[in-house]
Amino acid sequence: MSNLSIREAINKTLHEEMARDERVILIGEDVASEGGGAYGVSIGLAEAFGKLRVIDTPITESAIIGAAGGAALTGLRPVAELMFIDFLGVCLDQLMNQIAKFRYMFGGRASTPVTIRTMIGSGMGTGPQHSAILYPLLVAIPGIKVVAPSNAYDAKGLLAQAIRDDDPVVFCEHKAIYTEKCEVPDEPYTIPFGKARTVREGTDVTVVAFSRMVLLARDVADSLRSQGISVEVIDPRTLSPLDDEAILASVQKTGRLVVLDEANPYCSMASEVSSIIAEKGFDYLDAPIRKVTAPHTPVPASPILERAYLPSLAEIEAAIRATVNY
Amino acid sequence: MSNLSIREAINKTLHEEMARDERVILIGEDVASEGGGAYGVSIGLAEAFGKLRVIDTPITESAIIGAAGGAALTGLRPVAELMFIDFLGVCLDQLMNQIAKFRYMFGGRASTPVTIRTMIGSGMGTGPQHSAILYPLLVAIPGIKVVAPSNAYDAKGLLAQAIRDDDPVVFCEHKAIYTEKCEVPDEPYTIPFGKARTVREGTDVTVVAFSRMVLLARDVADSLRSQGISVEVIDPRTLSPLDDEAILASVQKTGRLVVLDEANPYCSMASEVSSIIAEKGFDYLDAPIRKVTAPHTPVPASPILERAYLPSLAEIEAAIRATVNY
Amino acid sequence: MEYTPETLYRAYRSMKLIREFEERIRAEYQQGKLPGFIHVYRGQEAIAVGVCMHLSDEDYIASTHRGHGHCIAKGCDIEDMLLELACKQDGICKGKGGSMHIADMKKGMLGANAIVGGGPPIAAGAALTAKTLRNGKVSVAFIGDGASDQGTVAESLNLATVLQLPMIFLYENNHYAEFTKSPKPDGRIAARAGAYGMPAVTIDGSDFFTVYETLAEAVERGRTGGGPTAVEAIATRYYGHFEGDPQQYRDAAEIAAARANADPIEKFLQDHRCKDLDPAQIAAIDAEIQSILDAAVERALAADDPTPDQLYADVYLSYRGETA
Amino acid sequence: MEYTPETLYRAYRSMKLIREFEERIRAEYQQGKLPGFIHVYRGQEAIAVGVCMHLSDEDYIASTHRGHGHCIAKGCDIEDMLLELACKQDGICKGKGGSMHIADMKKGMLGANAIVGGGPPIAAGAALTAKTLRNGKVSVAFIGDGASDQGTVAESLNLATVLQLPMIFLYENNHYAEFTKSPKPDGRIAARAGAYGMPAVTIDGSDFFTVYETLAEAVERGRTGGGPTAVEAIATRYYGHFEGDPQQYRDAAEIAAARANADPIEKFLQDHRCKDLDPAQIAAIDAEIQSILDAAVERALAADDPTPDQLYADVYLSYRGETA
Ligand SMILES: Cc1ncc(C[n+]2csc(CCOP(=O)(O)OP(=O)(O)O)c2C)c(N)n1
Ligand SMILES: Cc1ncc(C[n+]2csc(CCOP(=O)(O)OP(=O)(O)O)c2C)c(N)n1
Ligand SMILES: [Mg+2]
Ligand SMILES: [Mg+2]
Repeated sequence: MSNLSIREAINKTLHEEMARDERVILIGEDVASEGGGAYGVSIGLAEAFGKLRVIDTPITESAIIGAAGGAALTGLRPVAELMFIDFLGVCLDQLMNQIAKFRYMFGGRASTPVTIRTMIGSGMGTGPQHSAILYPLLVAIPGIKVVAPSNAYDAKGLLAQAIRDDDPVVFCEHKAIYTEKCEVPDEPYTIPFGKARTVREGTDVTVVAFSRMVLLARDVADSLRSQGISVEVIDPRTLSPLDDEAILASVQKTGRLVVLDEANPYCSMASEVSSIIAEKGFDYLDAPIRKVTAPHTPVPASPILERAYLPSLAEIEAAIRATVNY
Repeated sequence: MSNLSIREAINKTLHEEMARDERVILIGEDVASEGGGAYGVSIGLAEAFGKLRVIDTPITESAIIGAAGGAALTGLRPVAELMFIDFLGVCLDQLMNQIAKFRYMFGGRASTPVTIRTMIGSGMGTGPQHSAILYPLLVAIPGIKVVAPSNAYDAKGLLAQAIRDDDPVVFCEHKAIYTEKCEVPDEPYTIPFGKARTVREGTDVTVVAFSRMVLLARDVADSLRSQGISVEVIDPRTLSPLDDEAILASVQKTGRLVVLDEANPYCSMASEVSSIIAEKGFDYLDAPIRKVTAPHTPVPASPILERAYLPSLAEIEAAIRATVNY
Repeated sequence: MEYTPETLYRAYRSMKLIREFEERIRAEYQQGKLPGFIHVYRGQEAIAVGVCMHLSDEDYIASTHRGHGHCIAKGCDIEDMLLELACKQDGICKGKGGSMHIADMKKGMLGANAIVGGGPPIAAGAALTAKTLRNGKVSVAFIGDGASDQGTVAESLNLATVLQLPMIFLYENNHYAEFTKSPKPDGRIAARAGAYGMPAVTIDGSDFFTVYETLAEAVERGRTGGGPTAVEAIATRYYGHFEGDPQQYRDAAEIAAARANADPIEKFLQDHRCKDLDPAQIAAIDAEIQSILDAAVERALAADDPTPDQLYADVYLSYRGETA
Repeated sequence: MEYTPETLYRAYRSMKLIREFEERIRAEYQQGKLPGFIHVYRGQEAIAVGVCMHLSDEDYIASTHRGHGHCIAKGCDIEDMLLELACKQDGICKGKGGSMHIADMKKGMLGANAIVGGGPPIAAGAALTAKTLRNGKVSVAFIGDGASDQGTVAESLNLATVLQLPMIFLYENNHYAEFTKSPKPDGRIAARAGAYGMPAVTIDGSDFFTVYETLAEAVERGRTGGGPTAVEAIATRYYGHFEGDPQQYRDAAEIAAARANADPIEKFLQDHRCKDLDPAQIAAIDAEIQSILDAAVERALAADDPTPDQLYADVYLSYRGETA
């Protein structure tokens, strides 16, 4: 066991998986730079595996993502870095219409084992074009899987699974929690997709949270516990596939649900989870399902406005209390 | 009044709005061609308004959409054609990070009166890369409005509103219903955004449907009526803004809700509407909220599979019956 | 360059097979027996064949919406293709892809593509595999003149140059994108590619020999680590954009002239290098092609449609941990 | 070309204002007084100024993440810019845009842009407005050497050529994209643009006079219906990619050499055309700049932050029919 940050866990996993399988390559902008990319995640990889396997590219996201897909189709297992998920806009076609659909369009006769690592989220002052969440858009696309770890242990196991998985996976790293640490086994391991983690057990209300929101949910749960409210916090870890059953089982127990999502509200994961329970868990519900999300606005540059943008502990607590007291 | 198809109504509105305001231009691939673009929607416009205002472009969707946005920012009121919404993948950035955010990022000191017309939907044998719905992705983006008419009357009024609106609007035309006809006033008119239309009044269950699904909902409602089930069908017409209040008022009356959406299921408009009612209309509900959507698969080429892909009258009827009999 | 009779017969057979395949599907389509949309390659056969005769099943191509010629030249099975055009269960894509998505991994055919400009990044990826594994394979992206304008193509040119990928950008300039005549003078497309720093030439794409010889060099360059090449092959789109396009936008005279002068098969047969080909053997090839097509069409039209449950198959290899 | 003293003083003032503005914000940033990310333009001042001196408030520019120089040269108010860098309520974007989104419609400044390659399509749109309204305006897109690779830029080159837009593609080639040295030889970027069929030149971007004279011609071409022009201006990125970048990837010697030889203001002052400029007047300009900056920085740092409710304002002019 080592105490690792999410950033370190991801870096370590990349080292392990590249050592384990020489078909694994890393491709993206500045990934082979000495600093290890924009946020230092790929540090040391070019030195360890050479520039034939750790490949710096021009600023051409469609070509990067598409080439990673084409390489996956023909025998490699590429990990492509899309520096910020906000850049999906310049390369979505290669992901949505090509990579995601190869297998289906080609009658099941192709597989595309590509992993796309990307940074999501606000909270770091990166402004309107570098702070989006956007994973709902990916969850909507048949043919890809979407993962968003909230701690270093999960990051390591889920990234290893993503790289070894034979389907395309988008791996979403929240930039504001790269430094979060926890104990992580030294040896490689994988965590299966579609299995939620129960972060806190509780009986009064279920809180489903994604990515960074898991940390806020945990903190609120801990503080409410001392006030006699027992909150169950569930981190689905993978957004597609989603562990409906775990959520349903929890709501069956608690009868109440709050969903936290840093995404913009409409057609978000908060909406998705809520709608699943409104259909399959209706009889369990004793209160309306509340969603706590970012507002329907871009992410502002001002730190004060950015703080107002992000769901706060106070808002989360208020939603939980309102649900419990309903 | 004239009996017009949706295609004709759109064409007529383009004629009227271009005649009314010379800042309105039309830009896109093949829009000035004699056939009037891929599906004949822009027929006669180049002849009427000249090729300085009806502009054929190379196959460069990022440049088309971005240029339409830049032109809107500087004094024109462009209508850009994105031939199929599936091509969003090659131009999303200009819509999502540029056009949608100009006003916000620039502190409210800019407006971008651009309309993007695009074709959506399956049912015409256009296969996996030309049949998507994708509007949920647009609804999730703050700064743009999203419209999807289901009849010629609405198409005319909503398109006129879109062109005159000072915010960016995406206008989604379902290719399988272009030939649907109804009576349309000869003079220009606008329909405000965010106001749903009640297609059928009913008391047993509310069905919210979008775009082509409205026609299926109406047919099922009519057939169930003769069997003693009274279905209220609501067509929100605009997806962003969404008329929550009309839906809520209807559910308050009926106590039951089914949402129909041709989109893939996850993070769809079906999810969104369901989650709104699960939060704000919980006390009105007597039954689970059911969603009827396309499956989490691409659109297959085979006509038989494509038929299986599209929510059918039978599936819709079954969902309504299950909800009513709950 | 010297041509063995075997090479010449092979070239002829491949071009003729494309031609007859498409004439047959046009006829079936016009009778309503094939669903979807069909984009006919006629007039451009010398390109697909002149390129693919240099490639083995281990090499890669990424195709376009007008992909039948590429598929056939790369060796896809005719019957499986026809089954796919008819969207049948045993089609090469199990009926899910249709005309615009025919793909065959066993043949290095990475898919026709209904997104204009969608193929080149994928072909670059295949070339990256070849470079990484140092296995001497090459990858060809077919690109229309209209497609050449897409940003994805520019990005792929750049990536291929920077990474020195074993890749060929094969532009098929038929002067039309849908219903709009290209404003680009011949040679401009190659010039754009050349400006990235790769060898780039403009050639007559209706002449098999020119294409074949140009590609010999380009493929060799790719196989030996010399990086990418761009080839702009000028050709004629014989029919409309898709089957059923009435071509209002094109004068009758232009169409007649194109059809009269731009037939790659006629040109091939009249070339001096073909003067010793045996008419009997040509006739035998023609007959063989007809019998292949007769059998394949018959089987395809009679074959089983997919069953509705197949809608859900093959989205993922495994979504919720189930084994496929 | 003849230069009046007035032109020379104006050029000097504009370059110096950019320089001092940025040195000041670097200092404030290093002290933690400014939020977000800041990309410093130093070393490239002659480009922004040599271009924008040909433009009026009625002409358009679209900028990049490294946009301060463009904003100042185009006439954006210094105090409003500083308020924005400090993300204050009265900032030029009300604190919502920050350094990477400064825009000013009154000045024809269509925005800095945090998406590499985001600006050219927008600039093409402004040029389309000018062409449609036949008003003789021109539009300039600033583009980094890294950005020149983006598909959006290629598409804009093409659209501008086909529609003959009054537009200038102003490439600033500082040989770096973030932490990666460009593999492109000088001149390649211009060659790529030229291959679309527009005039394209490569020039010394550290020399004001060269930039100014090149642009005189390009702007004139645009205003008179001659279509687009591309200019690749070679320059040096004096500091790191963003403020705080330790530049591990660049040798100390390279940086020292760049700083020693590539100062556009030094070069300007030493040019023979400036030999008659009055040192006292230069000093007066310098002093004026300092006092503008002192006042602006003081006001910006003391100004009010936005209030949290402003988060919700200005997403739409009107979303649910409310009037703004
Ligand atoms: C991204 C995208 N934009 C537009 C289209 C619509 N479209 C299909 S084919 C075509 C013309 C392509 O022209 P070209 O590349 O010259 O190929 P050709 O049809 O001549 O073989 C267009 C515009 C598309 N399929 N994809
Ligand atoms: C689409 C996109 N890809 C990547 C980035 C990350 N990024 C920001 S600046 C930059 C380098 C830009 O280099 P260049 O265009 O030469 O401009 P310079 O920084 O040298 O002024 C990169 C890769 C981005 N902002 N947008
Ligand atoms: Mg063509
Ligand atoms: Mg640079």
